[in-house]
Parts: sequence; structure tokens; C-alpha cells
Amino acid sequence: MESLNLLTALAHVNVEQGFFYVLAAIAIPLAYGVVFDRNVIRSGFLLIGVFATIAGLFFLLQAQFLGLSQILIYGVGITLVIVIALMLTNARQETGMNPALPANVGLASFVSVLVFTTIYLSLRSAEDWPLKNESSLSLPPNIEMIGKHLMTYYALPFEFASILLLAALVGAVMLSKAEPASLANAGDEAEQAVDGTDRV
Amino acid sequence: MKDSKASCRPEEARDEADGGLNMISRASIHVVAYATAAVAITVLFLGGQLGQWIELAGLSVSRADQIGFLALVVMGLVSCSFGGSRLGVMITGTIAAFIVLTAHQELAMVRYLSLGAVLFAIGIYGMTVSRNAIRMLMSIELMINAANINFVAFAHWVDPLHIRGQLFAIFVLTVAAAEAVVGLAIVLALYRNMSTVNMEKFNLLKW
Amino acid sequence: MNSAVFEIGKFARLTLLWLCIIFGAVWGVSWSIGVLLPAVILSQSGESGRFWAQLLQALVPVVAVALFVPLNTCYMVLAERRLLALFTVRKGPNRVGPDGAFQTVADALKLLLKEEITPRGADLLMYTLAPVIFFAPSIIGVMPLLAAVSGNHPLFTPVNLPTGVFYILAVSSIPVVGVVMGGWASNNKYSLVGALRSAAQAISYEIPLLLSIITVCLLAGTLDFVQIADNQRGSLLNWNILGGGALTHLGIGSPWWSIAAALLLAACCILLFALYVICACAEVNRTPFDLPEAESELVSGFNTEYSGIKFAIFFLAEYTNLFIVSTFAAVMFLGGGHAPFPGLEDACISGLRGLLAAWFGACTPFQLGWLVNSLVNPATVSQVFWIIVKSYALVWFASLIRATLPRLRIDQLMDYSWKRLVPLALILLIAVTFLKELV
Amino acid sequence: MLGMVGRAAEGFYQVCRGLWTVFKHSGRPPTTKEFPDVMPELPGAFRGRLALAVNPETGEHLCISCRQCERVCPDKCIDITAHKSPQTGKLELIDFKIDHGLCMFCGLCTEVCPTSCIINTSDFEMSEYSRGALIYDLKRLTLSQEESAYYFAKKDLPPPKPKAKPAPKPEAAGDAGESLAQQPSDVSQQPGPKAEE
Repeated sequence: MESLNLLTALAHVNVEQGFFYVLAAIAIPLAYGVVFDRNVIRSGFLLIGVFATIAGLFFLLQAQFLGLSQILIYGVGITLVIVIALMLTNARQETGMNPALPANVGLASFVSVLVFTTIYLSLRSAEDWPLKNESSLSLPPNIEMIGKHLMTYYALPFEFASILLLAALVGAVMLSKAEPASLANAGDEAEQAVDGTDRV
Repeated sequence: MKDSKASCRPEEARDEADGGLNMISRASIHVVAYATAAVAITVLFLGGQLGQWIELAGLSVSRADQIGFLALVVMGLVSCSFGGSRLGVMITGTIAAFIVLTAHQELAMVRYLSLGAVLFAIGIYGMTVSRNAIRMLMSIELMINAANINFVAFAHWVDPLHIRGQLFAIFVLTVAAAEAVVGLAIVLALYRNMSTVNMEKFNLLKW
Repeated sequence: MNSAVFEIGKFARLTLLWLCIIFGAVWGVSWSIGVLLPAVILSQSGESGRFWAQLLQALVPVVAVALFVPLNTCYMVLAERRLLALFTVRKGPNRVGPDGAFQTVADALKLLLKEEITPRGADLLMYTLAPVIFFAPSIIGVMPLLAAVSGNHPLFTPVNLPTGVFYILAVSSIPVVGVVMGGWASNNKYSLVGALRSAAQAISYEIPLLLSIITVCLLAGTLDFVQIADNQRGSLLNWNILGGGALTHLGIGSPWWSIAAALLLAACCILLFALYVICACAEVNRTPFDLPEAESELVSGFNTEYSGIKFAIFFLAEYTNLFIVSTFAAVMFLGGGHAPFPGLEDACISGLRGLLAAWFGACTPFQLGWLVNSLVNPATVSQVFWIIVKSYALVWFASLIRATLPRLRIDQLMDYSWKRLVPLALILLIAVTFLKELV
Repeated sequence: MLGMVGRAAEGFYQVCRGLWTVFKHSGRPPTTKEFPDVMPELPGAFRGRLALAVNPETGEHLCISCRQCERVCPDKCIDITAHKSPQTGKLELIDFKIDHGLCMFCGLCTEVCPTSCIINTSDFEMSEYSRGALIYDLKRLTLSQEESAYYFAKKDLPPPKPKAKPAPKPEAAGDAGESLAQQPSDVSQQPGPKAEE
């Protein structure tokens, strides 16, 4: 009976808070790892971990759609691109190096501690957060809400975002296609020739 | 972690095996000692004893979190100067300080915002200090995500009906994707020209 | 000819045996944990046992998946080997157990007992983590399918998410991280090349896959598995592969453009299904898109260096992913747990009810009637039966593809995705949007 | 555009045809031979383990120690020990060794054998635990009378003439003479491989 009481007591502990601290305790070391790990590729993988924990935080905040897209876009898409870029740019060469520029360490520590302290103190001194306490049960599913907003009030920014993405895509292709024009043409011709033979 | 490492991975593994004992004997002892102390301070803080002692000393109880934070920082500096693994000390210190600074807050939102601030600060540090251009990009991604946490937290507590924070987070996601793509393309183009991604070597614009 | 019928009969017997093992075990265990034990606890300790009863019921999906995944993989590997043998006029495994029915069990045991080898220079942490990251999504991904498979049975309702489709898509993109991680950490050139290929392939084929699924969701108007399956109730014509009911809405008096739009919509949906099958094959690294583990060029790709239980985990995850993809297709396109013809489903249910009455009628004196009713609900069984038939048919189709088609070259693979499938998917998305309004 | 659609349709049709072709094969009896349970029926020309045949009728050994097989063997895996019988003045076989670990089953020795003594049997299960065990001596090589009869029938060889002691004089003499002529060189060669062993 006593163990039972203990368990019911445990069930009443704020689960959300517990999960939050667990996720924070995972996210912080992983973020440090991203910055400090000597092997750049490994820090790329650690970045995936950070994004996954942040997706977990989004789930805690009942932003399921955002959490899932965080996993889909960030956790896998972007990070994999980063990892592949790392593998393309001779990462071995940099492996043994100290990841930090020694000259900047003091300044960087000062700035980052200053930023954190400023934010924290302003958070701490703020008294009048405009909080609203609607019960989360009566809310519409958030994916529906997001869709509605994106298609009505935020339609223009949404379109702008798509144009931005397109521009970024084209820009990235142009930037990474840095071969001289003659060489690129030759490559195209060779490709066409290969295609032609394939079709025959 | 911090001991000698060669450029080639097999050798690196061997070095780690050789230096393993050394590493355990020196750096880890300091880290363990520091971690124990940090846990002790955190527990004292959470139990309220720290607040009582501060009140006895004639200070405001509401300063307990700052004093605990200061104590952790000072202990961390001492531990580092005695040769502890800096990374280990920083990680334990950050987690303990984070708990000390947020556990007493009445608003759950502040916890999330503080975590965002911690990750943002780490991102700033990484961006300023990194030698590798791609690591710099990764640090920027980290900062963007830290900002996203804030947006979603605000959406949850301040604007739960029209979750505009989440919408903004989606736009941030888009922009971050564009930024990552263009940034990586630039890094690749740089690598083609200079055959390195070391930030120190990118000094063409100096002259 | 007789001999051929004999071989096919052997395969059918094997399938029947294994399906009985898998679904009997899964259903028996989840029923006893979710219904029997809570009932016993509640009758023994009353109110105070409520917590335990709820805990047990919450555990049901986890236990069911943990039991289902290895058993299912055992069957799928065996079925694939037997089917390949059938297609290539061989006999296939036939040593362990009757007709080789337990060959894969023996293989699994062998893999578990084998020594694990870590190559020198491997990044130990990443090397160990890679199979876990590869495997975890497949376990997580099966969960929301449970509700769809069991027709939203009360035991599995908690795992039915309102955004189930999106959830599966997000989760199914994770394994590629494990592949890249494992390939890089192995400190082996073949593994690295396999991993990079896999990353490129997964990212390229993710886009048409997502687009085709989005189109189906658009057609169905929801992201909820159970609802998507329910929308396809009725007959073959209501299935999403034939336009999700567009054809049944037509009457005698409907205008010509409505009829044309409905027919076009059905054609588009068939194309969508073909698109989905192609992309899914690429996503789960099946032939003809198995470049990440092309054994003739890359030894075995990203898992070259893995042995023992780690390799077993990779293997398990691969086949589970195939099953997830097939079940997903069955729910999204092939009508979920609904029979192809209207009369068939009712016939199934009433037949089952009659069977139950005949078998367990004798049990009523022992007051087992309610237990039996909660154990075997004819509607659920019919639903599960149809969805299993559809998913495994797709799995067998994947074996047929494997037996037929040769592997693509890497540049062909990328060309095919970016120059053919993505435009096709976009065209279909637009076409379906307009046609749906026209019907 | 239309051409592309046409090509896509063509490709789709071809893939479907391929799938159907493969699927049709599931309606055929399997060609698998379950080897340890069902022994394969090998053709007579199959070149398996080497063996020495005896005369199926009389049971006397067919080898006349002419050493042609030893000479023709590309691997030098045959090693014949023979001496000249003091009674008859003919070559008499003492030992015949074949190292099956060296042998590549080319079958040259069976072609040169004048008496069809050395033959390839259909036996191919020769696994042993050591390399030494793969060196077969005269006793292991010699087939029984029934086996010899079986292989003579299977390989469609002409039945050997009985080794008539004096009967067809010229042939035997020629034979013997040839062997005699070769003998000195053979004898001089013999210590070589012996010493190596």
C-alpha cells in the first residue's frame, strides 16, 4: 500500500517540469559539444541531437506541428547538408586543430556571459508578462490554426518566404557551380552524349 | 577529450588509449569534485537552506539565485585553474547554474526563455571563437533555434489562442534554411578557391 | 505444374503459420495486459488498483510493438527468401523446422551470439549509436499505425494522433541520420560512400514522397489515419487509389465535365500510387534503389563493418521500415481495413460471429462469454485481416520488384528523382487540387 | 513533352512486362538439387577424383607403370614407384601416389593412359582435415572390381584385354621394350621427388 501511495504521489509531480529539465540537461552538453568538439563532423552529429531536444521542447509546449517540422527540416535536412559539406571540405585536415581561435576566447566568453546575464536579469526583473490562461483543452488543433493563419493573415509573408527560398536555392546552385564556363559547357556536352547513348 | 590528438584517426585512437589514465587521474578528479560541489549547491538552493543563510547574513532572500550562481562561477574558475577539464567544468556548471537560476521562478515560461538564453550564449561563443567556417554556421543555427524556443514559449503562454509565435517560428525556420543553404554554398565556393575552411585564412579583403 | 502448385502451397502454409504466430502472440499479449490483467486487478483490489490498471493499459502499445517488430521481421525475411526462390525457380530455405519455417529464427539466434567487432579507428560513440538511431524511428513509427490497423480499438486509441501522417513522415526521415553516422564512424571508405549515397538518395526521394502523401491528404481532407481509412469505406471505388469516392458520386444526370474530371482524378491517383511505391522503395533502400548497400560495388555499404547484434538491429529496422511503408500505403491508398467489395466485409463479420458462436457457445456455462467477446471482436478482426492482406501483398510485390529490376546507377537515380518524379509530383498535386473541385 | 510521356509509358509497360515475366516463373517446378540428400547424376565425362581401375573380369591391376601419366601431369602430382621384376623382367608397380591437393583435374593423365587404368571417377566429396590426407596411395586409389566395371560401362571405355602372360608377344615386347628404354632416365629422376618428400 505504501509503495502505491508513493507512486500516486509521483504521478502528481509536475511531469512537464521534469521533462523540461531532462531535455535541458541533454541540450546543454550537446550544445557545448557542437562548439568544442575537435572533430567537426562529430559536432555536426551533436547538432542533430540539439535540434532533436529542441523538438522535444516544442512538444512540451504543445507545438506538435513545429516539433515535427523541426525534426523533418532541421534535424535531418539541414544538418545532413552540413555534414555532407563537412565531408566534402577536407575535415581531416582540421581535426587536430584546436577548434577555438585562442585570441578570441577571452572576448567571446565575456560577450556570451554578458548576453546571458543581460537576458536573464531582464527576465527576472520583468513583472508584467501579459499571460493568458486559456485551458488548452478548448483550443483548436494547432496545425489547423497554423494553416488558417498562413493562408489568410500571413499569406503575403508566406509567399515572400517561398520566394526567399527559391532565391536561396538558385543562389546556392550558382555559387557552388563555380567552374569556368568552358569547362561547364564541356561537361554538359559530355552528359548529353552519355544520355544519347543511353537512349539508343 | 583535451589530450593530444593526431590528425589521422587511427593514431588518434591510440593516443587516447595511452593518455586515458592520465586524463582520468588529473582532469576528471577536478571535474568530479566540481560536479559534486555544484550538485550540493543546487540541492541547498532547492531545499531553501541557501536562502536562510543569506537571510542570516543580512541580504535579501531574492538574491539567493544570483549568489548561488556567483559561487558556482567562482568555483568553476578555481577548478579550471587547478587543471580541471574546462569543458567538463563548464558543462556541469552551466547545468547547475541553470537549475539554480530557474527553479525558483514562478512562471514556467521564464525557464524556457532562460534555456533559450543559455543556448544563445553558447552559440555566440561558438560563432566568435570558431576557426572552422562550417562550425560557425552551425553555431548560427544554434542561435536561431534558441530564438525559436522563445517564440514557441511565448506562443504557448502569451498567445495560446492565435499561436502567432509558432507562425513566426515557422518563418524563422524558412529563413534559417535559406541561410544555411547559401552559407554552405559560400563555404564550398571558398573551399574551392582556398582549399581550406579555416577562418584565419580568409583574409583576402584585408588589403 | 503440380509441383509448382505444391511449392506455392508450401509458401502459403508458411505464411499462414507465421501470421498466426505473429498476430496471435501480439494480440494475445496485448489483450491479456490491456483487458485481462486490469480486470483481475480491479476485481481484487478495487479503487486502489486503478492506477496499476491504467499503467498496464498505457503499456499495451509499447509491448505490442516490441513483440511485433522482431516477429514480423522474422517472417518478412523468410517470406522474401522463399518468394525470391519461387521467382528464380529454386527451393529456398527448407532445413530448419517444417519447410524451413524457422530458418530466420535460427539466423537471428546466430547473429545474437556472434562477436561484435569494432574496427580500429572507429568513432566508438557514433559507431554504437548509429544502429540505435536507425532502429528507434521504426519502433516509434509503427505506433500510430496500430490505431489504424486495429480500426481504432480502445486499447490503441491513445496512440492515434490527429496528425498521424505528418508524424510518420517526420519520423521516417530520421533513419538516414543513423546511416550517415554509422557509415562515417566505421572508418571505412565503402561505408562512407554508401552513407553519402544514402543521404543524397533519401533527401532526393523524400520530396516526391512527401508531395504524393500531401496530395492524398488533400484528397482526404485530414491527417488522421483512422479518418483517412474510414473515408474509404464502402467499395473499391471509394479507395484513394481510384480517386477517393469521386467515381461513386457520379450519377446518370451528372454533366460530362464532372465525369471526365472523375475519370482523370482516378488516373491521377493511380499515378500517385505508382509514384509513392517508387519513392517508398527508394526511401527504405530496396532494389532497384539499394545503392547505399550495393553489395557488388560497395561490399555492403554503410553496414559493412557491423556484425553481431548491431547488424541484426540494422536488419530489423530495414524490414520494419518496409513494413511501415507498405502499411502506410495500404491505409493511404488501398482503403485501410475495408474490403474491396461492399458485401464482403459484412460477410466477413457475420461469418466470424457465427464461427465464434459455434466455438465458444459451449463456454457460456463458465461465464467466459464477455472475455471471448473482448478478445475477438469480429469487426476488428475483419479490419485487421484486410489491412494485413493488403500490407503483405505490397511486401510481396516489393520482393517481386527485387527479383526483377536491376540496380540503378547513382546519376540515373538522382536524375530520375529530380528531373522526373518531382515535376510529376507537382503536376499531380495541382491536377488533383483542381479535379477535386470539378467533380 | 509528348515524346517524354510516350517514353514514360513505354518504360512503365516494359517494367510491368518484366515483372510479369518473373512472376510467371513462380509456376515452374524448382530446379534445385538437394545435394547431400539426393546425389546428382553426373555425366560419364565428369572429371572427379582420380582412381586406378582393375580389370573388371579378372581383377588384376591395369597399370603397367609406363609413367606416361606422371610425365604428362602439368602439376606433377603423380608419383609412381616401380621396379623391374627379377622374375619376368617386366616393370612391376610398387606404389602409386596422387596428391589431390595439387591435382587440378585436367584429365590429361586419363587421356594418355594406354590401358585406361587411371580414370576420373564421379566422386567429388574429398574433404579432409589435413593436406597430407589428400595424398592418395595405391591402396586408396585402386578401385574394386565392381567399381571398375561400373566406370568402364559409364565412360563407355573398351573393355581391357586380359594381361596375357606370354600370349601376344610382339605387342607386349614392344611395350616392355619401350618401358625398358625409358627406365634408366626414370631411375635417375626418381631420387629427386623422393628426396623432396
